[in-house]
Amino acid sequence: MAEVAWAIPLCPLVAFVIISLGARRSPGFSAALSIVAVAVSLVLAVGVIADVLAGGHVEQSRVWIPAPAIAGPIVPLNAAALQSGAAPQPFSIGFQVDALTAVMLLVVTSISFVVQIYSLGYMRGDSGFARYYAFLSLFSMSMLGLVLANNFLALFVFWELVGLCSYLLIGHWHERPAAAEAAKKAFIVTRAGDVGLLLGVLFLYWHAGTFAFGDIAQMAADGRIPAGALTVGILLVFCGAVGKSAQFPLHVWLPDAMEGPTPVSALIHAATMVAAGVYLMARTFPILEHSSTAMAVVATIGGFTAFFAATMGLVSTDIKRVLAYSTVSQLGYMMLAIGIGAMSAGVFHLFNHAFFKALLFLCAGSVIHLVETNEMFEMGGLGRRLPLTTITMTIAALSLAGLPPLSGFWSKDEILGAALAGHPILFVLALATVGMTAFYMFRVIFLTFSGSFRGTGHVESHGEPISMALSLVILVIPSIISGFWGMPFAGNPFGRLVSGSAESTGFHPVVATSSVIVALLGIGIAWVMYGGGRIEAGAGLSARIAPLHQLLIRRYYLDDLYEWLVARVFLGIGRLAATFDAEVIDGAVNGTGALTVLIGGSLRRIQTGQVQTYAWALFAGILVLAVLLAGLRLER
Amino acid sequence: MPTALPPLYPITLQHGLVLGAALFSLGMIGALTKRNAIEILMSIEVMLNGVMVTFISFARHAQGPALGGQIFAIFIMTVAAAEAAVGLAIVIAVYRLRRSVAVDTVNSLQG
Amino acid sequence: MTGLGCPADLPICNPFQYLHQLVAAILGAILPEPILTILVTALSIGMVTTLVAIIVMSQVWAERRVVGFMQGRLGPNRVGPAGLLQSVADAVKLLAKEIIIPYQADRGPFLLAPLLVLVPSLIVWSVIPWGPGLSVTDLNVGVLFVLAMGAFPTIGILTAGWSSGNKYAVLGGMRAAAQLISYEIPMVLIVMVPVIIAGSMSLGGIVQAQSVAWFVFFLPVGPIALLLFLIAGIAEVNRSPFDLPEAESEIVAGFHTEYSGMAFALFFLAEYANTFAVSAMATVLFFGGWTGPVLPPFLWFFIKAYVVFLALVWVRATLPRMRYDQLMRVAWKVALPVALLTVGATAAEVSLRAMAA
Amino acid sequence: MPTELLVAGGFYTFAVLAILGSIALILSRVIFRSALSLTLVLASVAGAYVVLGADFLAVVQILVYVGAIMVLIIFGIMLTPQQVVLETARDPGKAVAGVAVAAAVFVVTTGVLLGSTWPRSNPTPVDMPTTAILGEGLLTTFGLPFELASILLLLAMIGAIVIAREE
Repeated sequence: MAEVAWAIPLCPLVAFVIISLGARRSPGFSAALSIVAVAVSLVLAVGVIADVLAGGHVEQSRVWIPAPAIAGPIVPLNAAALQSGAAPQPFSIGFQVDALTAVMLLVVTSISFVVQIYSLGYMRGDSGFARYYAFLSLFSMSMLGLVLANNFLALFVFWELVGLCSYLLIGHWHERPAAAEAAKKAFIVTRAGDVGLLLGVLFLYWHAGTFAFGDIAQMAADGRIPAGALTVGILLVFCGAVGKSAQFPLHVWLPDAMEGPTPVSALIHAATMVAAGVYLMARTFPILEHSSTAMAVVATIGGFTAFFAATMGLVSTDIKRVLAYSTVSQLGYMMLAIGIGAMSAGVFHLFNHAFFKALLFLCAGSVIHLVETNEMFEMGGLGRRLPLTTITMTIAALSLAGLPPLSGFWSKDEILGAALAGHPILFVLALATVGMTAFYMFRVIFLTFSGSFRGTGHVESHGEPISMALSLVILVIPSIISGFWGMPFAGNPFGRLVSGSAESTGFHPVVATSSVIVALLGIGIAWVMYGGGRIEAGAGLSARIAPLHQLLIRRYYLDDLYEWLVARVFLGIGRLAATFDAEVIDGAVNGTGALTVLIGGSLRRIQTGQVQTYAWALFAGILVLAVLLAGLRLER
Repeated sequence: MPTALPPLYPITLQHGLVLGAALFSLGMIGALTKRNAIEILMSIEVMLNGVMVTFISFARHAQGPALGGQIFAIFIMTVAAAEAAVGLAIVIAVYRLRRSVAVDTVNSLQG
Repeated sequence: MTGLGCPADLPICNPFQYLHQLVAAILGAILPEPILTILVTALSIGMVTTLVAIIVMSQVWAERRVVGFMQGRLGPNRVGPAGLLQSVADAVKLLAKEIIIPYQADRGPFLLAPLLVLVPSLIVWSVIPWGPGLSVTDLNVGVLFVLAMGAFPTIGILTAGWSSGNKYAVLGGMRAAAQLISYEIPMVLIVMVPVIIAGSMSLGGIVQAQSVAWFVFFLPVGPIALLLFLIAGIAEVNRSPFDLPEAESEIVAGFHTEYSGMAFALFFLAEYANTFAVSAMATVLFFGGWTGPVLPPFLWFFIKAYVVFLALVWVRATLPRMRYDQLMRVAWKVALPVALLTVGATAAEVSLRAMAA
Repeated sequence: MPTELLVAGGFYTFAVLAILGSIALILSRVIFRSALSLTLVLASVAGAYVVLGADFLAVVQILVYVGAIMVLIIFGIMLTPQQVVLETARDPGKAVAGVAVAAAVFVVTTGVLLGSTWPRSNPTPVDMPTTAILGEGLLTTFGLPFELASILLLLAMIGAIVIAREE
């Protein structure tokens, strides 16, 4: 099955093409087509993972641009690389299937599948229904292609496609100014990171002469790439991951991306967009691990982001924003894991996180679908109206908080254990984050489901639509059990599969105990403050620490800083450039035009309008040419 | 009457080429000095005939039975016929418009 | 090679060879070789020209008599027995008359025009095979040569029309030119039918290809091709019902309005030479040329050609003159498409027969 | 020897006639006489073709040029009747310049033609029926140009009709 892995992204692509070409006239058919396509991909992905479990590994490449076309001065390898015998390889495009890819395929196809089913109910009656499904298909295709790519070049192409799709989907309700703004913000902010990625890819090619992950990793292992160059290159690549996975300081787009439809948020947060950054770092881990500096940077940024985002999650009153901060925070965890060398733990967390985060979003969507607001202070008491949502969301929140035996516990524990082994400061940060995560998640649960309804107007309880309910039920299962795949008591089969090593990390009783205690503490504080849907205690506390609260509410003023940068600095530079363009460049262009007119005006006098004069000039010209050629021949 | 050309042949390639060049140049004089558009067309026909003589001389003296030169002459003839048809149509249209076929009165495109 | 019933040693059966032998016997000793050949050729051409002149005189008489009988009158019967010498008398009269050159005329072209019309008509006769080996020369492209020679009279007629300085002459000349150009196209196409069947453009080759069956019996295209050939041929030589260039009811006498005396006689001669050339070509292309039993080949040839000529006379006596637009419509909307189809059908039939064989 | 003389005599006769005709074409001030001179040129060139072994082309030359193009040109002359006589080159400078360029072209061309060594100057006799060879060439090697030439003719025909048609 792994040999035909290339067909996995092809199915959604076909669906996208057919919908774009005309099936969009029928929304129902478009949706069915899209769901069937992703279902086929899901089946194929299951087949692939079965193959991989049996030890399969496939890598196929095909030449895209042959070497002669890119040889020579166009792609200069640096002198050192040339001396080490590296020659420019042809640009090839290909796919590979290993454990990492297989896991990602499974995650992407299953989450896409569930989200698409969920959207049947959530998006019912939307005017852009078919378009929405077309872009969902394209989104899935891009992400699947991304995880299948076996070199940086192909990866970059799909990387950009993912960015494009997220732009299109976040801005699905583009007639809303906020959605359009959010889409632009997501696109532009991630683009800032993408510049780094592109530079990093080119930089690595400059030194290694190839785009293939495996080849570069091999050269890095052999020490054929200078250590400094390796660090610079991989950190530039990490810039892309920072943008895509919303790490500090490029995290600002993700909370705003909540303007998109909630299922899209689920997809972005769980499987496609933000997972791409973590996947990229996991994929390049064999390169990364040869640079301790880069490792330290990745770990630090990851740990800091985890903590930093969690603090902002403490105070947000928008249910989806809380989830968004939690995503940023959890992604920080994953980066932290990769940065400290526990790559498989990071991927494991990504795997588990995908399911329960998707579930959380779908539950939030269910709530929002009912009350038509994101503000938690206008909810409350929804537990009786949405019993299924309440149960599933509570399970997902427990999983996220890291309580055994739910999936989140196992991966989080593995990461904490790895951090404790060598990075005590990061361990402390991570442990604090665990507590904050538990707190803000249960703040959400209490504010939403318990107590009485605080909003205005009458909310009609109609329960969850069948497709949405089905999706929740489907997702709650892996949210509970997916952690067992990486259970240390079972020898951590997941970790061994992904990292490819035989040894497994052991169980850390101390770490597990402390993290569970901290999590329970967080839940307890949440209960004390918000239990039963009360909001007064929280309000009182925030009034007492008003400056800090304000800092968190204003998201550390980072967005304001960026806005100021854009409004003042960039626009100032832009105005300068505009003036330069209008005065100097346009002046030169206009001057050229004026000069041409001037010359033409004087030259037009030789246009007598007499055909015979022209013919005469023609023959005279031929004559001169003939004489010149004859002269040349005589000279020779 | 003999129907096959004799192998001994006093007329060389250069004879035909010089005849072609002479016709071409004479036609050129006509094309450059005549005022009547129809006369210019006729002069151009003379020039084309000069070219055809050249091609046929080459065909006569070239190796092999392919006769590429004569085929080129056929194409030239085709083009000449097309040129005459379109040229005369233009001349008649211009005459209808301006009551004149003198090329030096047709100078609307003067710069 | 000789045909049936004509021994090669008889001078009348092989006149050119006989002429050559005669000249060589008399003058061979004095004259060097190229001059001898040129002389013999010139004498052959003279012979043919004389023959054509005699034929034309006979034709003029025959046409006038036949048309006369067809129209219920006598025709010329005063000069000589049954009016046989009428043509001679006409010729003498024309020779004796003054050639009037109008004041407005362009003298050189005016005098050149009749020659431009007549000479090519006579040159055509140098390739028509009277009998086996009986032509001045048998060209490989004989058929095309005949058609090409047919192009010069057009120029001659236009020259006559323009140089006369007479508006009727100009109109007649332009009519003639338009008519000739229009019918040239179906003519060239239809002549390709026998060429395709025979696989040769040499007139002798075409005749030999008909030793088994005449091409007019090459069904179904043969009769259609013959009909079209005769229509186009009549139009080419400006005979009734296609004689618009000299339509006396509209434009006096067309392009030769201003011609008199011998100059007019030359046009007259050319017209009949051309008419008989069309008959002869029809004989060569469709009626097997000189092939036939018992009689000497050249006799067969003249009999057949004369029959065709009489058919043309019949047409002239029967049909009224067409209107100009009808003439053009027939050429472009009937003759041309039918000719194209016929050529295509011929090619198809020939290749089918070749495949079947 | 005798045929040699014939061939040479034929070629020189036709060549001289063609050149004289061209000169008459240039010098004549009456356009119709120019047209007759052109007819002479075309017929003489056809004769030269016969000497040069292109019998089919000679016949086609007469058929197409004399039978069609010349008639068209004379038609054109007759349809533009107010221009029967036009002063040749009102501007003597133009005439001098034209003749000078043409003469220079002739000198240079002839110089190049005579000064070059041609790969094969020895004449090879061609079997006379060139028609078959030409036909085969036109339908095989030169098939595409042949079709293009047909399209060109068709377009020229349509174009001529459209341009000259009276509204």
